[in-house]
Amino acid sequence: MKKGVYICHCGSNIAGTVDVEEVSKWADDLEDVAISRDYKFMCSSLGQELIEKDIEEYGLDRVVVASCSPHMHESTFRGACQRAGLNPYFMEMANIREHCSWVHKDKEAGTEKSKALVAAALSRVGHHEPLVIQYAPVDKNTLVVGGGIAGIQAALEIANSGYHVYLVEREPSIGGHMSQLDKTFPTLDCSACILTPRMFEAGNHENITLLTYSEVENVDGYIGNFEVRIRKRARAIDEEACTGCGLCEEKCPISVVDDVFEAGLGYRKAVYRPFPQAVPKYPVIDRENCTWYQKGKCRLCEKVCPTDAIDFEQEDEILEVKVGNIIVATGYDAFDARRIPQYGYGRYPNVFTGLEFERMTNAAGPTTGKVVLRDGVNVPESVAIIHCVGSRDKKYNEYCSAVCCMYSLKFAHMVHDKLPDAKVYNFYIDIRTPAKGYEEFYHRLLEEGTIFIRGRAASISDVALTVEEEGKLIVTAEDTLIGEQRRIPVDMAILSTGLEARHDSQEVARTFSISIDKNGFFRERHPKLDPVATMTGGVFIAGAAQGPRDIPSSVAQGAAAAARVLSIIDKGEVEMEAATAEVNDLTCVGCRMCVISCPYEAIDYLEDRQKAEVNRALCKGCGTCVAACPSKSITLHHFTDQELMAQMTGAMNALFEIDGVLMPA
Amino acid sequence: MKYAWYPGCSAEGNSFAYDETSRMIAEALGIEFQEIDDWNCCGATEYFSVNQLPAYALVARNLALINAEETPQVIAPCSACYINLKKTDEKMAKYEQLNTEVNVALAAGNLSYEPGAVKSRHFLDVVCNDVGYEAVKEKMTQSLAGLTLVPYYGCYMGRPEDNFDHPERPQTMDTLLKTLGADVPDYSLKTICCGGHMTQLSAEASLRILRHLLEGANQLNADAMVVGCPMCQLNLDAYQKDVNSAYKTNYQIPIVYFSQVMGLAFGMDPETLMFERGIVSSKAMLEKWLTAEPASKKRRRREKRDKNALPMPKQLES
Amino acid sequence: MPENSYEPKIIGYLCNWCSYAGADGAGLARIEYPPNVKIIRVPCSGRVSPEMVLRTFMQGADGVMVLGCHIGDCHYGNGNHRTAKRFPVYTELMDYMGIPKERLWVQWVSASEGPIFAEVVAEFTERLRTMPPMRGKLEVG
Amino acid sequence: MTLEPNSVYEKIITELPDGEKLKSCLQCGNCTGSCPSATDMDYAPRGLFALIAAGQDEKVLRANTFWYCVSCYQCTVRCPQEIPITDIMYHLKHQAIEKGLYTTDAKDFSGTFIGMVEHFGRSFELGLAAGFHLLHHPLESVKMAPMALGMMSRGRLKLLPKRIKNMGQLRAILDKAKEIGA
Repeated sequence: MKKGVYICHCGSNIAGTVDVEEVSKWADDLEDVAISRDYKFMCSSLGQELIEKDIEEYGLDRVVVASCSPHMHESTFRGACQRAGLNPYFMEMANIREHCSWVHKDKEAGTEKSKALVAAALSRVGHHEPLVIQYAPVDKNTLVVGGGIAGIQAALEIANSGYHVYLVEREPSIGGHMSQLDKTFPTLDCSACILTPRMFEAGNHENITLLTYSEVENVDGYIGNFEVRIRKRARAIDEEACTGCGLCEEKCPISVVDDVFEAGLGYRKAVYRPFPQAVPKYPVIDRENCTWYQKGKCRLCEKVCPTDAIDFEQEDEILEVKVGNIIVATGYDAFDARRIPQYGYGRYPNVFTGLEFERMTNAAGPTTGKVVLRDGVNVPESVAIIHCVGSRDKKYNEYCSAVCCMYSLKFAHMVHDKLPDAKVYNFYIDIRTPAKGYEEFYHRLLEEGTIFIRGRAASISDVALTVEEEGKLIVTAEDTLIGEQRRIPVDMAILSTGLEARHDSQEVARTFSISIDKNGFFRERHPKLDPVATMTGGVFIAGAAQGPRDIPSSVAQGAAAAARVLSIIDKGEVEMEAATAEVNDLTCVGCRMCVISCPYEAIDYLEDRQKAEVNRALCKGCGTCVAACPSKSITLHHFTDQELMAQMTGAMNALFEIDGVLMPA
Repeated sequence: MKYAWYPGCSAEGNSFAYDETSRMIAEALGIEFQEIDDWNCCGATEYFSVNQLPAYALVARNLALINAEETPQVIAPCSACYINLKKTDEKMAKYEQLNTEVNVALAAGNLSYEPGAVKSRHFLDVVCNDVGYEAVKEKMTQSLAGLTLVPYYGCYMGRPEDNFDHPERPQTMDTLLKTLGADVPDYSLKTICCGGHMTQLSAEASLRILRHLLEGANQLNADAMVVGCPMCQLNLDAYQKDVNSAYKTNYQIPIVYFSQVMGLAFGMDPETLMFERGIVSSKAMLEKWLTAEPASKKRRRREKRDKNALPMPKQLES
Repeated sequence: MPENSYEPKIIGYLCNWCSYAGADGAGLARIEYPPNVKIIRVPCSGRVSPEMVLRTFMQGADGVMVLGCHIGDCHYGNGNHRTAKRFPVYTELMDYMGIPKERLWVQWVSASEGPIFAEVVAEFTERLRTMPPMRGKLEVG
Repeated sequence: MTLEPNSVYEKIITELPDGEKLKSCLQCGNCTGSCPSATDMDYAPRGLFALIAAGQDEKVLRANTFWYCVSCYQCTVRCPQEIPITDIMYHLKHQAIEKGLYTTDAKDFSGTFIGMVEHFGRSFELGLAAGFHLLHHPLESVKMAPMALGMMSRGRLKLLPKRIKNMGQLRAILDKAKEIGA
């Protein structure tokens, strides 16, 4: 057997803490090693060519690459082997970066550990078997979950390429948070004006099946072949008959506070469309507030409907669809400002949240765009805008919510625009404007006369101590630039609430087999180089579900996720898991322990022969059956007992050798 | 229910009324007290600032004097005593070295204390959470309807951490006073500090702080401010006159202990509840209560929605 | 080797999806921990059989860690349920085999728990330091 | 970052539990904004932390900030970086006393109080007020007289403190604590 060893410097990432030349030299003397090299960047094209050339020149039949995590570059180096005609599974990686150089400061210890890891990989790779990758066809349909701007963008990109999309949205209409906004920073385009055409296009596209008021309940399968169960909640409206005339909504006697679209600042009916441009155009009946469902009375909507579209008997529908790829773009929740009692939201009428103010400035909103106090009549003469509410605070969310500075500046502009005489204060810690045109927008606000006070607002109170403060809200903060505690009386305070992961992001993550970070946002495969993929093949993420972001960035991610899906559809087939389990027919005693332990029901018990058999199309390669088998009759390819034990023994032997203690064999 | 009782130095002087009425309330509610024999001062905020180890040892002596088997919980009516007892116990449990050192010091007096043995409780916490609002309601013979009582918690009931109520938005006393039938407005300054020892150090600073608190209560038409700490009571009561002369105001807000108003609702004689110990007279409050029509449980009509007004967000459930 | 410079030798079997990614996360965040652990990647903690653990001790390991996803977060649905059921029984048997059960640690570390991974390694290494070395390979059976 | 040995900063970080959190101060001003005594301080907490980071130790220890701190923990519970600000104030008092760098008489107030506790085992308001004010502001103590009379007439001011029974035991404990704590 001829093994080649390649130790990567990764610039100074590895070489800084590991003496790579020493490791390479040491490995050269190990059994079966034909060539051992170290190189600046193994993953570079030159590094890969080096491996390819050696395979040909030295006739290598096994390769060990000691570099970063296999999660980063396993496929890179398997590719290099394959190009040189070697079975890609004859390659094994030793992770001497994430698991070694980056976490140990002592160079001697790092070098020794690297040797042990390389020895372990060398010992293991000798037992590797050539595996043949099987391919499965890719279903050309795609599921997009979430009908905000990121999901809409993704769905349109795919649909415009000629492939079918199921777009699932929980609310009665698509549009997401963007549909609630008035203007968008820094260009001040009208949000609805740029969004509505996209919504309409998505709603009427021949390649898009729009499923609103619906939720994904279960996902089975794997990349290229997912089976999805969707619950389409009953709207109590016959979509075939409904023309969207709005008469039911007009006549409905029940009016409730709209906590979703109007962010609590306005009312809606019990039968409603969230907003006039809603897509689809059909309303829904909110059963919790409808008097028919609650008390068995009314049915007024039914009486006035000109097309008999009201259907009180309608029931939830369960749809089973097959798709090849999934994009999850479920967005964010706004931070609940009531969690910070010292700001008085919910206690003082004239403290508003960011989303409330968005609705207030919107011409289609509850105040028809007038900036007024909670009484709906009086106009504020002074407004305080408080940044970082629920952000940059370890008690709530440590991270920066990324959009609040810009939308706070936008709010200041809106007040200046609508109430030129009003004083506007922005209480900030740092102003963060790192994108195209953002800093210029900040400069514009400075010129417009916004008063910027550098200091996190400490509290808002209504206890006046001077005549000027009477009847006002008093914002207390340190003006850190002059080093003084100040009390600033204002008529209105707006809390720039941060962005949080959806309250149910954990359950959603579980449904789609993706992982979440410590803040509840979906975790990307790589934070820099693979921002829209996840650890689960065929499942992609986009928009604020992945982390706080603004509209341009959400759109870019939606498009990026769509591009990834399209490349998979275009390829037409996906690699199947090659590392699956196999039963040794000769030794299997038919005890069925494996059948019980398999999470995928991938093992069948053959009654006639009293043997177990693995269905390789269903097997995901977890190996639970192997550990359960009492007669050692199941092998998990690429993770065989021999391979794992050889890896362990290789490491142990190297450690004892380094210690200088000879051990009995 | 049997607890150790740590009255604190104020009980022997300034807050005599609190101590007495607490004992009366406790008896009515079936709480049994075992006063710590020969307890000493907790050191207030002063001792810790100068010399840490003797400060902990000072407090630990009190904990060591308690028979933990018999009374594994100690009640302090004073917030400063409560926080010092709690802090000493917790820090000894958390920091091994401190625990050892304090115990070496205690050994010099033939005492020892194992952290965690005695749990420190505020009297308000015990009344509201151990006895419970339902049991309080059962003992009531008359409602406090007609009185606007402003609950004032001061700083220590919810701070610095893991105390019995929220550090910024405590609810215990609000709920208690509502249970007694009083009108309880949402007092936004209820956790703002009373200034503590500042009355001794800077009259200007302390009067400014006190004025802020009194103004807040005054704007809510308080018939009285209700407290659960002798320091809060002393500062707001004894210096109210000074605030009035410094700020040309005319506050006449009696500062009473929650135990005193509970006594009223339990039908105890106002005389025995020692309202007259307050510098600011409680007469007006008591008269208002006595003359309030029992039926005048002001039937608040549901306010009609102003057609212009925007909806208010709901308050967070506590 | 002088007694006082004893460095425990630890083999860690980490599931690919959560714990191995968590260890990668510790690296990305540059969180230092003792170099004693050598990680072997397995698809799922459910792949780790008691026999593998025993063999690892036989090869002279002072400690073995088996780390998997938190219950409910298993990439394979419930592979780690097997781990959770399998090892408590096994650890009880270890004393019988002459291996103190404190030398095996089964823990749950998610992909986002880099700092927790580092803590687990540090704590386990410290625990093993208080025990004598296994002194080489065992002869069992 | 290595800190100047024996600097105020280094002492806070090495001696105080959670003191290292001071390193993560964002200078947001939430502490000063929340402080009931901020307007009377020559450097309010945030400013003081900037001075500490800048190594201006003498200015720090001569500041009145920590003597005016009422230890209400408002800053601590609101600090977005969870810095134990109130505990830092205690620590700074200690450092100032150690270095003899204090200019206010708050220390003497504490001293009077402690003296009383060490003498009687309990505190009492009259002795405290009288002892402290007669020493430092004789004029103030005259102004205080009406208030004191009001308190006395309501039986709330004792003329003599109650001494605890086992004073010897308490002294032994405190002496031992001082001995090992020094």
